[in-house]
Amino acid sequence: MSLKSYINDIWEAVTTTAKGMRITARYGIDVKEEVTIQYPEQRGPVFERFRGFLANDVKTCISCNMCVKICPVDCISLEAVRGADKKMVLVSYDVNIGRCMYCGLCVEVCPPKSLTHTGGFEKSMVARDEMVLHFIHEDAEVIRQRVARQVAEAAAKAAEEAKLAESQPKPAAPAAEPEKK
Amino acid sequence: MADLVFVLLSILTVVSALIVAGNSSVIYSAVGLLFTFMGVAGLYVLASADFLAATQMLVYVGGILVLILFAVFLSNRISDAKLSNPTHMRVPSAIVCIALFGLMSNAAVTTEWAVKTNVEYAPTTAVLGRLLMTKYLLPFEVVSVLLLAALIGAALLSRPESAKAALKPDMEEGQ
Amino acid sequence: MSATIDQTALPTQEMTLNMGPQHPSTHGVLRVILRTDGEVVVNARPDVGYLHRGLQKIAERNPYGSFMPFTDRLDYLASMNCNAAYAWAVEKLAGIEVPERAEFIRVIVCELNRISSHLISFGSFTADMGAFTPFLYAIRERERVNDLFEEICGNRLTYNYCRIGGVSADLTDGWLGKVKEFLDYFEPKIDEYNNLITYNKIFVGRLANVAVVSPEDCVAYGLTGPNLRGSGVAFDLRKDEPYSVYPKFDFNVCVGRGEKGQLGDCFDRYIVRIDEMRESVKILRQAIAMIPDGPVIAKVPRVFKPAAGECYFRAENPRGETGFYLISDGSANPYRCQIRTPSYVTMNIFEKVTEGLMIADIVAVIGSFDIILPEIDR
Amino acid sequence: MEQLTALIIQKVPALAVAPWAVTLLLIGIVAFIILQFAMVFAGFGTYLERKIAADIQGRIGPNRVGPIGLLQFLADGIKLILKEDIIPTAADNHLFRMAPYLIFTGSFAAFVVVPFGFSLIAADLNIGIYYVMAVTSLVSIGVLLAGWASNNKWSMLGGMRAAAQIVSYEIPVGMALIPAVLIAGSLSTQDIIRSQGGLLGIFGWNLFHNPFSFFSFFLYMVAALAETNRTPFDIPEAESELVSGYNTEYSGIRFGFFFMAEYADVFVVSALATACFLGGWQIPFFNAASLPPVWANLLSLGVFMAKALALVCVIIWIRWTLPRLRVDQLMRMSWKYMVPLTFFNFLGVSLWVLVFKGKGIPQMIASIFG
Repeated sequence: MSLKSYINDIWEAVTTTAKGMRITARYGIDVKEEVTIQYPEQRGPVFERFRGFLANDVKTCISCNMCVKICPVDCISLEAVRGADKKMVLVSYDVNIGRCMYCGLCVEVCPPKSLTHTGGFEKSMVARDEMVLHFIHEDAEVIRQRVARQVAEAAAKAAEEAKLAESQPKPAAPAAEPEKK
Repeated sequence: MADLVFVLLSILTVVSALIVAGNSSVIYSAVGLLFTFMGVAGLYVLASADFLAATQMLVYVGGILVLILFAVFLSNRISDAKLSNPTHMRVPSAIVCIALFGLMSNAAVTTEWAVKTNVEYAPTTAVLGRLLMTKYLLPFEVVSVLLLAALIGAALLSRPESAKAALKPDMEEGQ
Repeated sequence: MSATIDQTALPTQEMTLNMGPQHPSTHGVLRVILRTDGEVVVNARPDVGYLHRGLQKIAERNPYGSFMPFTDRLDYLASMNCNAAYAWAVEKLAGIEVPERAEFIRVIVCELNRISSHLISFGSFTADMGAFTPFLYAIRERERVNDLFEEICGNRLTYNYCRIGGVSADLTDGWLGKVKEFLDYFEPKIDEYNNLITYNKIFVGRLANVAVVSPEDCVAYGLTGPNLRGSGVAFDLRKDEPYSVYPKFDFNVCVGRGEKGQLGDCFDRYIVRIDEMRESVKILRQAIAMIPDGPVIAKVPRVFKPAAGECYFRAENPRGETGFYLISDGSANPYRCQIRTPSYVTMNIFEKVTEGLMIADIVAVIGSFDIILPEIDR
Repeated sequence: MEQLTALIIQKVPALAVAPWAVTLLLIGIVAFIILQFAMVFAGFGTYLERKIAADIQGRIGPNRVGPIGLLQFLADGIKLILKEDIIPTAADNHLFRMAPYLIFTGSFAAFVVVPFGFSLIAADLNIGIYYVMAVTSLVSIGVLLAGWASNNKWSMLGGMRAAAQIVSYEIPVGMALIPAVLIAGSLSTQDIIRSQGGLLGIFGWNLFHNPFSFFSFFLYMVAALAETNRTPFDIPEAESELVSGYNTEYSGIRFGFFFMAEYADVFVVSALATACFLGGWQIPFFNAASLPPVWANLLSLGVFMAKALALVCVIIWIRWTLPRLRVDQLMRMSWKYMVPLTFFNFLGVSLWVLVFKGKGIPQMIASIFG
């Protein structure tokens, strides 16, 4: 090791250190460089396309099962029965947000666009079953019975109408078991 | 008060020295040695030898004890938590120890110590420095040369074999 | 200057050290079993598999489209690149024509993601070397890329933006302007990083001449990406096996130059990433200027069943060549999906290059190879 | 201390029965004050470190506990005290418990000779600087024991690295301080500061005494950084290699002791640098002795703390800029660069003092202009 390279080593170490320290000092002094967001009080922008918790507008949902089929992690479970007006009636629509990976595939395939991502991302819970979001708050059995009753009533009504029409006695629609998905 | 401190320091020194000798774990012995050194340093302070006390700490604690610990760690399995030094030849060593103890205590009791009545706590550093540079210059330099020789020897010994082999022709040429 | 100590001189007992799977600088759950002689590593054997999730099997159990979110998890620092690579692979398999705007969008997001991935690589590498501040600067810049991505796809890490036949949604209004703004802001920062840390004497001392990989070894062990280019082999799939719209852009392939030590040392691998960020900026500027209008997704049937056959597609990802080998039996799910990930291949050479280094160098080697664990274990 | 005792006994003659008790009490009080200072400084040091780190990194730093986060260190301290003190079952119980105290004692004992002000010093030892060097050697034993007693290989490596580092850097640290000792002709910190007085203002400082002492200051700062295990020489606790080094297995208040020792070290290093090179408590262009003692002490305390804290800030600033060296590079730096350079400086200063009769450049210039 020659004396020149020895001194050069020291010189390089000093200058490069000084260079770096000048940069950090500039950041240290410049208050405008602070980028931290004080989270709960200050919030960053929530973009329109932000993929937060799933939310299903159950009124427009047509229970087509597309979301359940495409979901790669099976976090959506859906139960529907055929209602009196031949449309599907949701019995339960649960999203397990503990499983959900917020990929957004279900929202994309939803035909009536009833399933959406909300901007919500804050949630804390103490038990695992709280991670399952229920979108139908009524008890499933109650809905099932109600729909069955409606279907039965509709069938009875239809049968009565048919009887009233009287021309040809048609066999009444089988109103026994509601169709299950 | 000074007597009390003296007694306390003596107890510390002796007890920790006993630990050094008696404990079967090398590490515990080393730690005992640490307290022995500290006790001795305290005794130096009581004897108004402040520079010597600091040197005791610096050289023995900071240098020699660290070296001892290093040597213990390096020469044993680090993962082995139980480092022990088994005792051999208890009877002969006991005889030697007792004889030595008798000799020393006899010497301590029979010697006529020159007692300084009025101890003045004065800094010694300047005096020491002056003496080392004037009256005791020759011994000082001789010791320095000895230490230097030891240093060079240690550096040579710790060289890897290949470097030593590469070094040899040069040395022979030099001779 | 790499620290090797003559082992013959002083026979000492070796120590087995377990580095990881919980260790701050193994970049995840990598476990390295070190046999050391004091501080000098005699042997370092990587033990992978702590993050195995069976992604290839998952691919077989899902329809082609539904596997897309899982590619996010392949290399979570470059999700866009993995998304796009998978999409290109499926499109090659099924022979789908992708609209040009979609290709441009893919290239733009891929290059943006390459920047953000290299930023993390740079940042975590400097943090491994003990300088924590550049790491936070890198994170700060990456945050802006994440904001850009969040605006177009709604997520910050696992984007799932590409679709078979295009991308999930068109760019939002003014997004390209924001990208331009970011590039103008970001380009001077690279020089700042160089001044702050790259040419710092200590940093160079830690990297130069450490873990030298010769070009021949690189090729023999199948290293790709910046790790290969760091050894001076100018091989870049974007140039040498061009896909998508890459042929339209003018950019250089950055290679290591042995600037501070031997060719192929940690410093070369590091500096290649820094240089690549500049090249990505160059590509992005051209792509923004050239992007055409039009649809962003081709018409793909909802129940997508490519004809029976097989294909292999490889793309130049930030960490190297990511390849998807797909076999279709005509059904809606792939019959087999084999993923070639660069980090996994890189780990093969790890044991060879770490011999005789010091423990601190192991950290440097892991950082300079820029491995990412979910890619190794899939 | 004896004078103070005599003074108190003079004022309150009833205490004359047991003068040693008064002395003991006084020692206790002074020790308590300095201990408190060390603890508060450790807290304040963490706050300063975090705030400066945050500023440099474009963050905000602690700002929740108390005004602008000033009470954060209290929260941290309470947390450390309340935390469970875990001792690994495989660890060596006694040594594991003892090591933090050794380290803390080593760092804390140095405060005895820190000259806080005009006459504010716990004990103006005649061997001041040498004493600091001596007591800090306890730290190396402490870290070795801490590393070994943890029965963790990573801790062990950290302890060995730390001890090797402290032992090797003790030489350049001592050698770099010698110029100040040579110029003052005394090892006592107060004497060294007094030698830098005069109405030359900041040019009375040893820093500007001659070119060799100027470089000595920087060499001292670099070597002292290494001795306190701060970045870029923090290889014993390198968090990216050894996780945390010798204190990996420690928790609770025992970890707190390591922590306090670290910041105490940083302060002692800065204080020594201030005392030896930056004029200590000397108020520029002003003679402290001409003031009433209370004011002189307060003013000089303020000046001393300002200088020392500025150095602490520089140390923190360096920490958040530089990467870390490797073990062999660290040792190479000590033996190949620091030791020769400090010896060279030592020689230069000795010659300077011999040739120019201890006069510094500013003094010579001043004498030219009358």
